[in-house]
Amino acid sequence: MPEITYREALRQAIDEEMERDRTVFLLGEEVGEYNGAYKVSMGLLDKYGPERVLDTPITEEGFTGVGIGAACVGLRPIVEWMTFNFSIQALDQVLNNAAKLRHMSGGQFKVPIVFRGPNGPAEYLSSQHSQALQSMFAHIPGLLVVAPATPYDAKGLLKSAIRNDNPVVFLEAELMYAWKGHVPDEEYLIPIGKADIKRNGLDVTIVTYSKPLKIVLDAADILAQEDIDVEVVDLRSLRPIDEETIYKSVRKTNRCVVVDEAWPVCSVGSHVAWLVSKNCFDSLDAPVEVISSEDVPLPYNHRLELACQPSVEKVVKAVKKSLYME
Amino acid sequence: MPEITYREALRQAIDEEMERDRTVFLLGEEVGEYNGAYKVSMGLLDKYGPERVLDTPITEEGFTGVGIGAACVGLRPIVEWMTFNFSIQALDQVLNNAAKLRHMSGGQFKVPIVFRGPNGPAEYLSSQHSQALQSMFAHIPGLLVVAPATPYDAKGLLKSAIRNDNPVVFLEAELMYAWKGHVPDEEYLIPIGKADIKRNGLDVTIVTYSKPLKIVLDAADILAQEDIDVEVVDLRSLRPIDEETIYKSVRKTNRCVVVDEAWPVCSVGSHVAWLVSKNCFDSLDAPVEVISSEDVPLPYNHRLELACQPSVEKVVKAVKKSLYME
Amino acid sequence: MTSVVEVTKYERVFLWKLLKEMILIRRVEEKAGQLYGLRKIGGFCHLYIGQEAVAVGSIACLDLKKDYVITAYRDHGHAIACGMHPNPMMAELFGKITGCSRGKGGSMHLFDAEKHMLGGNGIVGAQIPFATGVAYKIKYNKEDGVVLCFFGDGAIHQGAFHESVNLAKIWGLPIIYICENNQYGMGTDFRRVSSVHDFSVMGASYGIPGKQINGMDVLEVYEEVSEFVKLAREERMPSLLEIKTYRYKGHSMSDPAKYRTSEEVSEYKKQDPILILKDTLIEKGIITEHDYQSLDEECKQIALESADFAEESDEPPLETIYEDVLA
Amino acid sequence: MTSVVEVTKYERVFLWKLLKEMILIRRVEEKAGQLYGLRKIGGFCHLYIGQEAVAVGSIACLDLKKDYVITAYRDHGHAIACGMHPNPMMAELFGKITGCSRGKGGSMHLFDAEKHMLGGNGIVGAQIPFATGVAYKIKYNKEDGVVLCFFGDGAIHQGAFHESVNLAKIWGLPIIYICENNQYGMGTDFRRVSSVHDFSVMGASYGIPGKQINGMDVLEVYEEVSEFVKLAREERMPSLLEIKTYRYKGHSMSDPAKYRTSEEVSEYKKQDPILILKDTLIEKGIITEHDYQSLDEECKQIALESADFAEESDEPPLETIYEDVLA
Ligand SMILES: Cc1ncc(C[n+]2csc(CCOP(=O)(O)OP(=O)(O)O)c2C)c(N)n1
Ligand SMILES: Cc1ncc(C[n+]2csc(CCOP(=O)(O)OP(=O)(O)O)c2C)c(N)n1
Ligand SMILES: [Mg+2]
Ligand SMILES: [Mg+2]
Repeated sequence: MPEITYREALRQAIDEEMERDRTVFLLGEEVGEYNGAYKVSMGLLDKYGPERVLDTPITEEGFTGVGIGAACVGLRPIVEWMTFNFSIQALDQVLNNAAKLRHMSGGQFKVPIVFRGPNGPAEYLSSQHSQALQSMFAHIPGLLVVAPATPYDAKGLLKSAIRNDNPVVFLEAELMYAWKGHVPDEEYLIPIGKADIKRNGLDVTIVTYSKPLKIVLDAADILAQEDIDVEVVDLRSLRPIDEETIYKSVRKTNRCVVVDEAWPVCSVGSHVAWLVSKNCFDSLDAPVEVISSEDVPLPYNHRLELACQPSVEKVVKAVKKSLYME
Repeated sequence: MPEITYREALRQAIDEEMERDRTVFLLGEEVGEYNGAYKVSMGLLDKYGPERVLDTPITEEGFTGVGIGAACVGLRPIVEWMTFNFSIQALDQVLNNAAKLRHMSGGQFKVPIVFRGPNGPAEYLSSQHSQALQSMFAHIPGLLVVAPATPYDAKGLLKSAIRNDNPVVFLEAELMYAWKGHVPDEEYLIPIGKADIKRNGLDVTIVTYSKPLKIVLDAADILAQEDIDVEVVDLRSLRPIDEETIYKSVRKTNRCVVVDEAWPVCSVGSHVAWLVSKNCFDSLDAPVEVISSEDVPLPYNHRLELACQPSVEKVVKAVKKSLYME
Repeated sequence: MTSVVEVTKYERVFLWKLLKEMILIRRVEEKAGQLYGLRKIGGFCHLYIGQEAVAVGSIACLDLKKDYVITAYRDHGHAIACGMHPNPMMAELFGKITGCSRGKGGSMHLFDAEKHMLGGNGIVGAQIPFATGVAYKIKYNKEDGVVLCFFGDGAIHQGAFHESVNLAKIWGLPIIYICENNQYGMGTDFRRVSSVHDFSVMGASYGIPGKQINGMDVLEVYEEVSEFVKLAREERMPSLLEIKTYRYKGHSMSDPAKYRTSEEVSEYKKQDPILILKDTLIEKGIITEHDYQSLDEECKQIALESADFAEESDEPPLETIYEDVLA
Repeated sequence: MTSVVEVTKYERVFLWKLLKEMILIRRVEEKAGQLYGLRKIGGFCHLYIGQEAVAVGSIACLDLKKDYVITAYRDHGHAIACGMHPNPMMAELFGKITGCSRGKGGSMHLFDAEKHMLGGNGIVGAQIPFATGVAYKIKYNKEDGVVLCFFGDGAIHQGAFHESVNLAKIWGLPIIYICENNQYGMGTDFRRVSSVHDFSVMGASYGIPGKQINGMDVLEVYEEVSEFVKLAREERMPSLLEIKTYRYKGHSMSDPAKYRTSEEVSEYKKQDPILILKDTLIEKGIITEHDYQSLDEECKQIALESADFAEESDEPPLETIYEDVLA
């Protein structure tokens, strides 16, 4: 299996789906002539032309709404938000149109649209540009929300998202674009709504998704040296959440740590932690721990911004706490 | 103590603070000549004139940003959103300006502004107009968020919000405006961040806030007839959450039900349920139950919209479940 | 008052259709208003009475096999002008399962995807980017259609409008933005919140044509809008029309409308769009007073039947709560 | 090339100030660019080189005791033109505790509340309603000030801009909206995404004056903007200015700027704002080449010192994470 980057996996998914289905098109700032602010759409304008790879002005609300309108009459737009920090300008369109048009028309519309782009902190960008905003989207019924952490998952899930007849919010991360992983040459799809066990273990379940997966796996390696056997559940989908896979794991390990890079309050992290607390009540030998970002806007200074985010050390510590080891 | 409506309590709070401090002003759609879409600002234009009671065009992003700018240079705006359903058009200004200007300037600004209006479903309004969006705001560091459920709390908290030097999101509800309660003639303030025990009990703690308080108290009455003694904690503030008051109650009752009218995923409700699950782990005799709205957009049909929301029956059932009574 | 347009150039059947649609809208809405009073209908119910010529005259320019209509929450008139039957419309207002939106949407959310009536949107201005996207689909598929996007004088200040018009221009989309200026956004006289009082000048910011049109004369609306439909269809040139009109009723059923005088309302009622067309047609001998009366009777009957249909229809079953959320 | 403005009418000290500020901006930014290469500075760093005449010429019209400046993330030039010292600015770029924003904001978030430089905003267009609110405060308090609100050619399509201008007009706010058209929004030539190519026409949508101004000649900027500052100050009439300029560097440090030709860049460098003023002043005998050289040396020295200051400053302590979140 060839090893490719997360960025290339996304590009392949878009390319293959655009080739397969001429109703699929891409729009957003700098997606065309510039080949994408983060180069995800490299080469697509050349291949598909300016009507299928559409450079927009900086008007998130406007072009997101355009995508939604086009989706309701039979096209399959992929809206790229340069980053999710800017998606909030388009949130009204997502919340009140994309997530509701099917409902408030009594099922007259399908809304097959993907909203994608990098989410979460990169480096040295300060608070306006360093936000992990998935919890706001995961809150909204009428949407699907996915957040793959490997090139393999990214490609398979993006292809599923593009083929799905519902609005799908697809969360990437700038710092993941260069990550590498094996991706088969043959076509494959990954179903939305299925978590994946990224590491098997018996002692503690760590539930995570997206970029923090890497530090979680690193922490698991360190813990393994101390004979602590961690199981890692990668959610991949945040709406719907694959509850069964989580519970099966926790009912085996009896302990759970959730690692999420969003702010803590009303987050995917605390929600999953409650689900586990409630549904594995009789199996849990310790409270469910949540490692999230600190509950502050992210500072520019690098040492501070790292200190605000989940880290290997914080994960190791939380796992030990759930084992009453300190 | 005179008995007044929730609406009148808000009006008094605004009036008293505008009278006390000339930097306080009110802006929003229909707040002036129309006396407010829900008549909260009745009479204020006449009393304070058009510069302090400012009718705006329908441009939520624009006038919310205007309020934030004015706040940073010394005024104390109260921004009325006709309903929170429309606040999402202004969310970028709240998230990226109001909640961050102090932070990203290293503390150079205070941002004393209140964002207020009715939140949550009223009746027969369908999905775009029936949203309880507090969880999105409670997620955001840099904001304060309050949601009083009685005229007394509304007045005391709104006065505190107006005097606070931070952005405060203040959640009301259309169906609460006509609710009545005793409010003293003398001036008083209620601190932001303090929950309130609305009923003392020994068997089960119900944590709730805003409009659902009424059904929770009704459910408590019904349960009392079956000798189930419910304690009701009214959060009042959603950011910060008064964790100590909740834990003290749950450590006494050993059982907890959270009642919240928002959608369930990544909500205030599930967040509080996790906080209790974790911090009262050793005291809990049953899993924490959450009664929320169904995880769907709210339909127009009245029977359906009621069925989607928390109800007395659902609360009674959840309390019994937490007592393993069914 | 009669129309300034030379009516004799039109076929009788066309004129009859315009008249019938306007009367039907009015009678169905009057019925809805009455049923609202009886609490058969709840929530926000925004009547279109007084504005009928705008929807009827402009939608008459379309071929709804290929063209589309999108509007805001004051949508009864547009729905009927698109050919939606009053039965599923009234049933929707009642929240019944036979409603066009299965009782999920109510008055503000009328849709008929087959008839190309795409809403019915409750967020002021939110339909404008959406409509622009529908126009993008037409271009993308190299179709021949156009989109009429309706919105109020209150909506024109929304950023969503401005972002959309720029997109339509740079991409060459076949869309006509129609600002129905009924003078008020809720209780706000548009002059109090608008920098300019002739909105059609705003087209210049986007290099597109703009025009102010009298919206009380359905034939004038038809003639003027036709020009811009042609421009959109043939040259992919978007345009901005301000159609001046007036709503006789309050903003919604609960609005006492104290922000205007009863003289102002009576003044406008003198230029009633139905009366203007009726008088014109009678004057020119195209119809008789008797024709008019029996058409009116027919429309009243249809309105009555729609109320019966709605009344007799079933409530949606509880489990439909979970339907129509995802495809 | 020399200025079209008759310079002899100005005092030498004023001309010297304009020249010095432009040179200082350039030298400090060149230093910042160099330090970015050495990884002393990270993230997005948007240089203003080439555009100096816009900030310097327009802010020179202000009295910053009562007037205010608000801009976007390309803010180094405005900060210096407002009189911010390069030391706290450079320290902010280094993320040090001595930075103007205590290391929390970085390059995009320069603020000096005392000097009335209110940012530094990273969300395209988000500063425009904010600036409009600052102008509302001036009116509310019956003060005498004005606000200069800067934004890019990329920002002018944002709904936030359009909503703001309408508010400024209906409320009569003393604000000048300045679109710094440097021809590109990131990699996008403004002509590709703009319906009109002379943005000043957009004022007409709001009944306010608009004007296109050459932004490479600092004196022209000064003279033109002065007129509109006067209009805002004396008549509470907002205005929209498009100041045509050019950025020599990429959008940010990481942009190779392949979307334009090197010929285009050299063409603009011939009308360099510093050179134009320098040549004018030498030609008119107001300064000598030697004066210029020693001023340049002085500015280089200040830039160097700011780098030393930043380098030697402390990192913010970890516990400052929880500071500056709430008052
Ligand atoms: C974004 C948003 N803000 C506010 C409202 C509340 N609201 C509903 S209708 C309306 C007035 C709209 O006036 P106009 O656009 O002139 O349309 P008309 O009602 O006259 O047809 C307002 C303020 C809303 N629905 N959406
Ligand atoms: C709302 C929003 N969308 C997208 C971006 C990403 N972005 C940052 S700068 C920029 C280009 C802005 O161009 P312009 O307004 O011309 O300013 P210039 O950089 O030329 O000074 C873009 C798209 C952003 N910061 N905010
Ligand atoms: Mg109107
Ligand atoms: Mg630019």
